[in-house]
Amino acid sequence: MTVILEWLSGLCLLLGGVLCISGGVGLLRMPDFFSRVHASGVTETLAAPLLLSGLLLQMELSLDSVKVIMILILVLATNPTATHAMAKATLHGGQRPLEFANGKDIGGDGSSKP
Amino acid sequence: MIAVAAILLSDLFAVVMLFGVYSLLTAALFMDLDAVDVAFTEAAVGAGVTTVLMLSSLHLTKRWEALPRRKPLLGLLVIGITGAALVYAVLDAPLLGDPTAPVHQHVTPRYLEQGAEEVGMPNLVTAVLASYRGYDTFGETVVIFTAGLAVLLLLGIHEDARMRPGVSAIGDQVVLRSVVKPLLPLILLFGLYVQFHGDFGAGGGFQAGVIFATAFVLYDLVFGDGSARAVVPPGWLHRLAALGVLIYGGVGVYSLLAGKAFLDYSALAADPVHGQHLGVLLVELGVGIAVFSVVLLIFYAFSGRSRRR
Amino acid sequence: MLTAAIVAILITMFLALIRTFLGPTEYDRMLAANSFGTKTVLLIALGGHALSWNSFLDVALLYALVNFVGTIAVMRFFEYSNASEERDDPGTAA
Amino acid sequence: MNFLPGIFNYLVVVVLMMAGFYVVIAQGNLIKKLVGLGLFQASVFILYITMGNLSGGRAPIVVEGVTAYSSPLPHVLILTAIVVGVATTAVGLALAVRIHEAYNSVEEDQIHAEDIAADEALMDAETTDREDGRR
Repeated sequence: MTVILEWLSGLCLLLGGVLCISGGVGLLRMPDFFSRVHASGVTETLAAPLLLSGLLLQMELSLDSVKVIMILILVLATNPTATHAMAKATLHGGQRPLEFANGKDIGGDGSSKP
Repeated sequence: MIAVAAILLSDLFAVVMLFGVYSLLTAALFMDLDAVDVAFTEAAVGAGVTTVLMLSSLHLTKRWEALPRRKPLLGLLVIGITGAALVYAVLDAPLLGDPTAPVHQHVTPRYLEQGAEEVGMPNLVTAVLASYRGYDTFGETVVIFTAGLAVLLLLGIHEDARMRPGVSAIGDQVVLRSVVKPLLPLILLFGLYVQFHGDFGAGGGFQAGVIFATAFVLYDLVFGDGSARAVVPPGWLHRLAALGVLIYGGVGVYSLLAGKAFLDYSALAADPVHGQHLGVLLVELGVGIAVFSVVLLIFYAFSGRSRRR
Repeated sequence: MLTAAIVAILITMFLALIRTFLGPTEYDRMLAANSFGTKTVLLIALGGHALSWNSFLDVALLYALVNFVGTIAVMRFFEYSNASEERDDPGTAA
Repeated sequence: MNFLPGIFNYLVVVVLMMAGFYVVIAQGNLIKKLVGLGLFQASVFILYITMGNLSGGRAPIVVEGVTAYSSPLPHVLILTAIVVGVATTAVGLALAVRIHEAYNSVEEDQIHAEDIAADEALMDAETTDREDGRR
């Protein structure tokens, strides 16, 4: 049982770490703000719970695990909200995604961002 | 580090944001140096409250810094000399973590050995804060109270002059609102936990007051200006701030009346340790109330001011 | 594994920091700062467990909270400033 | 439990302190000066906490079986100093806001220039008054 838990937590931590780095690289390398939001927001939202649940699996059940779960909930709730609000604020502030800025319509669901 | 970049940027907004990041880093450093309580305070105050205050005052003043007209040479010279002197002084300082350093020779051993028994709480920072150095903390609470009064005198709270509604895109963000709403009671609960768990873990009145105020600041930011004001009117806050200081002072006066020294909590109950515990609890409550109301008052004062009337 | 994850977080923090410095627009800085804050929360949670600090989870919890509030505040005041003020001299933009 | 060896922390403190000091004396913008003051403050905080640290020690929360703790005294001092610091910063910012309302600027140079201009205008008015009286 403990061995399985060890492996599970290791897997979670590793996946989370990889996602974390990919998000960071995306944040640095992507060409415009909206793709950066995408890169960092999406990966972060998955990476944070993965890392935290990996941590949760490693420690014994106590008040601390409750706190970890609280952090998990908080991060899960606030992070997507914050990125969403930021993207919306940016749009409101007059910036447009690259394709629109170039006057080129990407078609399809290009209007998903109102 | 970040500080250097903060000097170089002329966009004050970026500077403030970097300052927030910098204070997060500082707090992480405090964690590494075993100063849990300090990290706690720095995170709540430095990254949260200071950022909000600086941003709101930026909103009231100019955002872009003018091009520097003076030559920085003289400043650099002064910096160079002072820095060299300081480095020279630092070479004599005790190494990090050295047990023979003067700090660990005097007073500290007594706090460490007898603090837990005398005050009856495991968190020594709280014990020293509220009991051994109760006078200092009382003075500092009064300073905070006075600072709140000063800000009020300077800015005043304008009931009618609010930021124009509807300018912000955040004003109509449904997602944000619906996420923040269930979050608020959680924050308040966390604040209470920090307030009353301060005897055992990291936390205490200062931090809890700031967290409480943060909850209301968040409410005000997300739900439009004046919404927090409807929940906690500024008029109450004046009285609350005074009440917090009065609780602290009242405990001191009570122990004075009971025949002990000012702020000697062992007068509060028959059993000295129990009395100490009760006293610390009450005093922390006073500090928490005072800090909460002053921080919120300052926020009101800044946010209520309209730009360039 | 814990160490690997911590190193990964540190690398990401570094990358986010670079973005905060470069950030052509304010929004980029905002995003990077927010990301940095989240990474700090994770770092404290994992690092605190690895080094067995006292009550590190309280601090991590507080960070997550403060980070969110800070981001909201930045957005709020940033928009107000944009809406109510023409740039005095855009030439000094960093 | 420390990654940082020996004296490195003090050097960081010095660098930070000088950076804050430089901002305060060399920058004209009042709000930036306040940021510099914050940097300076933070460097002092780090200095205190560094002094209170004990290698192999734990945070000063009494736990069974642990004997070495960091000194709680600097922690207490800094804890209150941080909160007081933010209160004083708020006062400073409030002053800056009022100055901005009075002068429509938070740049030191412009404020000085305006002061001098106001003084000269006042003196001019006085001299013309005196001349008027003489006439």
